[in-house]
Amino acid sequence: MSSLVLQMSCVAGLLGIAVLAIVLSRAKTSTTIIYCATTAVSLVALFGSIRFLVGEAPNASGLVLPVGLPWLGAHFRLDALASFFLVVVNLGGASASLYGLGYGHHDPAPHRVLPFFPAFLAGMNLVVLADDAFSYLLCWEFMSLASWALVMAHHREPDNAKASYVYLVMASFGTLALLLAFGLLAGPTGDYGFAAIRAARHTPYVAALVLILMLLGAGSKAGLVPLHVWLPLAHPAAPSHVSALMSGVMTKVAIYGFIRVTFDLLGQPIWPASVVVLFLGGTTAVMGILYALMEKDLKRLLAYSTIENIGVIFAGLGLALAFQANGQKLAAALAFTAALFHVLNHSFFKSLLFFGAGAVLTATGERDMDKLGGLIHRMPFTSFVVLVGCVAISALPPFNGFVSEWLMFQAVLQSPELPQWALKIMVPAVGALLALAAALAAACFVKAFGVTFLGRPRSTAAEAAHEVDRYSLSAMFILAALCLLAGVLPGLVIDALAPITIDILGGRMPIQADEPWLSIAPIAESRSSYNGLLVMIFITVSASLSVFVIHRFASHALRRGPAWGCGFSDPTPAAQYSAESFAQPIRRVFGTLVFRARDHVDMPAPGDVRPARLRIELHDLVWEGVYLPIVGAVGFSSDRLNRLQFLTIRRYLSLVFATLVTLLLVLAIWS
Amino acid sequence: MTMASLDPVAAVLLVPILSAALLAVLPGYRLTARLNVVASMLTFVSALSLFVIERPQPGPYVLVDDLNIVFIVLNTFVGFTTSIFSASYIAHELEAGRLTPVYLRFYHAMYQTMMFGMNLAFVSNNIGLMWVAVEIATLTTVLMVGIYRTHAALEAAWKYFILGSVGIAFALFGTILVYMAARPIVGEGQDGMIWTLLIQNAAAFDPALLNVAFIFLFLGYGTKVGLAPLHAWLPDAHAEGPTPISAVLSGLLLNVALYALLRFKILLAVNPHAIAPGPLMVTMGLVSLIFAAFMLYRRRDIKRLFAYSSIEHMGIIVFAFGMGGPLANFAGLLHMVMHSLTKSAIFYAVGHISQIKGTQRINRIRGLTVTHPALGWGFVVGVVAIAGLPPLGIFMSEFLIVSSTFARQPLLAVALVFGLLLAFGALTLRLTSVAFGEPRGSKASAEASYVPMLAHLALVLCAGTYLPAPLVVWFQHVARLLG
Amino acid sequence: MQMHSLAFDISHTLAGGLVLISFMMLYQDRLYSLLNVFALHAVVLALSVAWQAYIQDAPHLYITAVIALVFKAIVIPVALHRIVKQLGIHRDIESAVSIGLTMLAGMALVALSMVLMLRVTADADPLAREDLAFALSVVLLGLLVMVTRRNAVSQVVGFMSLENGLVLAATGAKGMPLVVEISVAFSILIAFIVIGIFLFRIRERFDSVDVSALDDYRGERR
Amino acid sequence: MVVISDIIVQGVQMLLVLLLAPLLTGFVRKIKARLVRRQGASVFQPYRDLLRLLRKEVVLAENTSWLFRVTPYVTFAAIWVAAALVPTFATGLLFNWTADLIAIVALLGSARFFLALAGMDVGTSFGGIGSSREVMIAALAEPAMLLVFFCIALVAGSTQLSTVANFMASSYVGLRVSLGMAVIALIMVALAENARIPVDNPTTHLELTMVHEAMVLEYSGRHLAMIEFGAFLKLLLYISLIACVFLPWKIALFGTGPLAYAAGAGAYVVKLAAAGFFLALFETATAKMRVFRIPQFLGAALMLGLLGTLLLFVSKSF
Repeated sequence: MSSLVLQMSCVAGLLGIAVLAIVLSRAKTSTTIIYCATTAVSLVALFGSIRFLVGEAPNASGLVLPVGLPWLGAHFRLDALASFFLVVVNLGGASASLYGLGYGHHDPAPHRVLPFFPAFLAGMNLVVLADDAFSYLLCWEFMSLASWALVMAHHREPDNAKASYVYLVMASFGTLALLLAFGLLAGPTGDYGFAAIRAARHTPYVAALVLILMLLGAGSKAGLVPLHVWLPLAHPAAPSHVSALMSGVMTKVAIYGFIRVTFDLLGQPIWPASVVVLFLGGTTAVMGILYALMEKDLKRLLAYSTIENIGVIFAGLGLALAFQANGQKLAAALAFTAALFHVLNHSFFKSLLFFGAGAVLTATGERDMDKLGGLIHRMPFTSFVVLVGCVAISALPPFNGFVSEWLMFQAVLQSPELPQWALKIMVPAVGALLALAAALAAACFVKAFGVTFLGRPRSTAAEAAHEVDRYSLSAMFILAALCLLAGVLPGLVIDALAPITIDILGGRMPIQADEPWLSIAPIAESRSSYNGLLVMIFITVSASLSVFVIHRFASHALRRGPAWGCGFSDPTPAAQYSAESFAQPIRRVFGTLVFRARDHVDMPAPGDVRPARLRIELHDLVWEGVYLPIVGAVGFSSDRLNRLQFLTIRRYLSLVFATLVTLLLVLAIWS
Repeated sequence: MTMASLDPVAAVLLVPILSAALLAVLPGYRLTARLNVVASMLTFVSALSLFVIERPQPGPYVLVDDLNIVFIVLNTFVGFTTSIFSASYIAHELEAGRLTPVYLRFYHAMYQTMMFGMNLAFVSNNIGLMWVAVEIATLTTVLMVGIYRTHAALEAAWKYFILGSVGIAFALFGTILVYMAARPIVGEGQDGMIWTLLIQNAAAFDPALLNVAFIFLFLGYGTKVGLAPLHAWLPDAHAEGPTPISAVLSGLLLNVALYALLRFKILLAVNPHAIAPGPLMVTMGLVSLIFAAFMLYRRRDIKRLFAYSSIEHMGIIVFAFGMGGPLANFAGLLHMVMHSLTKSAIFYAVGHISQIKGTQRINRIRGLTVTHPALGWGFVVGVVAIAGLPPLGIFMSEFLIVSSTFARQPLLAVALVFGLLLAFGALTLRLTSVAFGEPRGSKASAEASYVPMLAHLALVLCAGTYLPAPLVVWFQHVARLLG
Repeated sequence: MQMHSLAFDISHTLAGGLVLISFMMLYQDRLYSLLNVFALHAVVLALSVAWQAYIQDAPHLYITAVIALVFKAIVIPVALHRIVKQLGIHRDIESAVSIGLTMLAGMALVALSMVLMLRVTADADPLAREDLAFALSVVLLGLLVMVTRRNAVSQVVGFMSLENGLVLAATGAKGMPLVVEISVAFSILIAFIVIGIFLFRIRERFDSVDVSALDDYRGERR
Repeated sequence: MVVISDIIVQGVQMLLVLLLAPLLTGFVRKIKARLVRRQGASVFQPYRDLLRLLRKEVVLAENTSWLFRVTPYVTFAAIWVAAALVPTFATGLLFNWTADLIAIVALLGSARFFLALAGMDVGTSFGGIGSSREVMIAALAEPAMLLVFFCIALVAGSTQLSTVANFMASSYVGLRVSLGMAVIALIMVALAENARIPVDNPTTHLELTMVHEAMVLEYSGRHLAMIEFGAFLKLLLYISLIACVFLPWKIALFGTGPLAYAAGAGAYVVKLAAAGFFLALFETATAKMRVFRIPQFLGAALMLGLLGTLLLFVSKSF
């Protein structure tokens, strides 16, 4: 009980801070005060939830407040799953607040951020804690609303207006889908409590419908293709620490909702469900990272890579569904753990990377990678931590990204045990998609880091860049350290996740603490094992060994000279590879199919002095194929109907007359 | 005023009509405006007292029951706040010279007369009297819509008048038919029109007559509710009249007509052989919702925009009542109350906005939150509320309507959700352009009290998160009453 | 409530007459003749109301009858004649739908109202039933006139005939209270409309008073 | 005591691969030279190259950062560790348990990651060309390799190389279609990953055709030495990988005394020689393909890998 009370009071504290922020919105010191307060509260909540999760046998505790639906009240509940996501939320919140302590001072309009930032945090906490449909949706929409206001913080750029609009409409779409789902679950009598829903038996028809609606609702918030369109618009538009929260944390809250309903409330899943989820997850992963590769705006690139990671997580959940549907608890636990682990990891490195992007933004005022470059010389610390983030998100050992990826593959390798043929074939194919996504992710982040931080500066702004303040740096360093920690000591995380799998799936992975040398073995060591710590030690040892040997026995003379470049000395930084040119090979390979990409080269005739031009044509097929038609249809029909605004009174009268006669006719025929 | 303490029902009726007479003769803006406020407040207080004192026995003309007391209190409350708003609004209009003192006197008198008409419609136990009262309210609003005497205003008033008259005729015919149906059972004369008697014996009425009657009543009062395709008068009347009147139209008059509809719905529901009014109401509700949602996209006049949104919400409410059942009815009632409060708050905001910016063209208004933070954010909250976002009241009712409908009639719920999403898109589109972006238009600060607007929004916000238990019990009882 | 057949026949004939005259209105294509037909309509209404007053021995109905006679059969038509002259509305009515179609529609409407009303269970007294059927058809026909005529005056006429239908129904409803008040209220309403037409110089049709005019002011143009 | 011996054996293996790697490359070069009727340099030439490079001073381009200088060591270390994970002459070595096939792919991936970054660091167009093409190739090669390993792991029921090797060595695996596909796919990937013909030409210096070379164009002195050495190791790694998985002939099981180890080592050298010979033969027999044919080449590998994995179920399902 006490943990729940603690969490709730933290939420209350956050709301109080929001009010406080409104009160002293114009005060000079408000930024410092607010962010300090949010940091403190989030830390408290974070440690509370960690204690609950890893503490002795987390047992769920409930709480009913006399608000919300009158005859129901607002139910809140804290169980293992919720506490895990609380860890994610509050860790993101704490780091973002810490970052904001520095970053917030560069904000042109702090009074448009400060009130909503704590409210946003509170909203996310509440969604995770809510235990009845009404409170859940209320908090969910409250969260969307707060984040919308944050996206609107820099409302003077016209793009942001569009971004926030698309975001709000998509969010509302998602909420309505969830609303329908809950309506279906609650039934005509309307018992909206999760406990009641959990207890009720649901027919397969209902289960399938609910799953689809959840994929629409939670998927649109999490950014499943093709519902992802708002994400790359909205996330970059917000201030960077908010972008970090939206990408790193809010999408996770959506995933929490999906898990809560499909795994917890619906009870025993049916295997066809997993096919859908697997398919969506795989495609989302690959599509998302391909979008990211085509992108040259740093923050948009990060947002797209979020879509990719969401895809990976959903693939993991799909695997878990598949195994659970066939009662293979161990494999299900493995896949589920992999998914949750990836949730945690992604919240680490995506926040880190967005912080880095924010640092670049404050240092140079640029988000366009083609105007950046060479920052590694001017922002050494930032570039170092961002490098760590890039390595981690590219799923390279010994960092955390690799571990969850690895667990995911181990789960894929359990597919032979599945009885259904569809799944037998589907799972390895999804594994291939995941592998492809991972490789492309590495390529994408080579591009991101290489173009932004390496090479020569492409603009004066990049030349004049300077290192950012220590608060931002410390936030980033903490996250980087966490990336490494989770990478080298995965066993601890896996064991911490065990209570959740026991709660939700009724099974768990073997206790990793028993494995020798801190290595992890999902099934058995003979099958597969990995030891991040040793790998890191070996790499460092062998690297330092070679360094030592060479500097001991070989020359360490060193001379700086102009770049050789096969004799082509290109004076202008413009001759470097840019973001687009770096992506060119991959655009040639994948883009022609996925984006109908075309390179239009306008080569002047010999003797013509005008420069040659290369124009790249890309089509976002999802946007053009799904959303524009909808917009067009709405516009068309409203134009048609709008004529009714301009009729004459006689025509209006005839409308009335027609209605009357029709109704009378209906009556005459009917009764 | 002594009567007010004696008999609240009488007060609810007498205070407005007497003050109307008084206001008609009294000169001077300040006095009359104040008097207007005071009178409305007295009415509100006496309406409130209906809760505490024991109710009068239903007489031949007057009836106070659970259903209409909700309406009366809401009505008098919004009437009260609107009178405060109109005081500051009208002051500005006088300065701007859009109104002359003569018309002002007329305006205040009409205002109280209208309040009288609406209250009478609520408390009347006699369907004929109710009809008369509704018509009084309508005709007074017609006159007030035309009060600016501009071409546009006259046009709007004229349209309202003609369409309204047809509605009047329909309603009357329906009423006559109900009487005809009732006569063989309850006997001739007065009794044939007394609601309480009708409802007792309705089971034995001739269903065929009741059916035709209901259709006429539905169209007649539905015209006032603003259901598409009978809505034509509504947007222009809202857009061209003085903003307080727009607020009252959306917030109250529509409710009056709705109330009449509900009465007859109950009557029909009692009779086993008559048609079920549900499908009819559901259809018209959906049509209005979706139609209005589409219309929202092409609006350029901010008041017309919200007039159409009123049509949309009336559609939702009628839909909910059409669905019936405890949940849906509860939701319908809640939605009606919330919509009245929210929409009138929005119109207060819009009134100040259009006075400051000197225009109602949406694309000439931008960046309100920058130039007028209080007004701008108030407007934002209002629109967010009307768009059905939490933690504001309309979210709760929409939640109940949609979820309860989906469990019973999935397809209907999908259509409903479609309409809601459409409307949401349109409203937020306008919201972003009006409240945010580079400021445009005059930056003059408004010398107006935001108290009414903020009060309404506070109520809506509170209702969205916490409904006091007695109110809930009340609503649930009424919901059961509505069947 | 036994009604001996003569009384029944007379009121029946009168009510039927009203419907007939409504039909006559439908095929008038001259303004003045339309007005005259309407005057006739009002006279017949007055007669039928008076008859009702007599057989129901409800003296207050005589007031209604008188109002109908004086106001509708004399004052309004005359006023409208004036307006037509003063506003120089030209004499023939342009109708939105061809006369033939209108007649057919009228037939259909009458049939519809019969179908609806003759369902009424037999124990309701036949007179009321017939009356209602006729009243309903008069109402519908009046509305039909309103929507098929492009001319303000003829639309007013349509509205008034509709309202005659109401009065017919109300008087037919035995012992119905407030009938007089209602007829008065309606007469005032109509007066308003007529005055409105006169004041706003609504010449040809309501269409000239069209909302698109509003948009010159408020920019609601497409 | 056991641990000590383990560490010793492991150390032996690490040194062995270190020693053999340049020799293998030299051998391949020699064979290639002989095949085209050239005398060719001695098989020990790579050692000499390395030593000479180590003695030379390093010339850094002005713009390069610390990343550029760290990369050679990181890549070398990563590849070396990966190589240490592959059982060469004996299975069940100490390191084998620290990581599995997937980890090996990832380690090679991180080596490539840093190399590509180093290519970008200089800020010349060549580095860019190299890196972008390298990652494009990798983006296809890695999944292909992973699929091959899926296939193997599904057969052996493990991703643990020692277990796989033991399984392949001991039990009669039988001739599996999917394993055949897997080995072909793996060879194709190996060619791509080691920048061999037909994907890339290790000896070319024609700028526009080169991929790997372009990326490391700016390196010199000891840095270049480390990178070259890394490349040698990588080649060795792949060959021994193929060897230990697909022909674990004579490979010593864990804990079978020195004699078995010696035999295993002998067998290992023989395998290397054979593989090197076939590689040389293949390279001389084929021509390098255009850069944008490579995707199709690797795509084919990917398909083979996937097909192999799917066909497994066919062969397993009865």
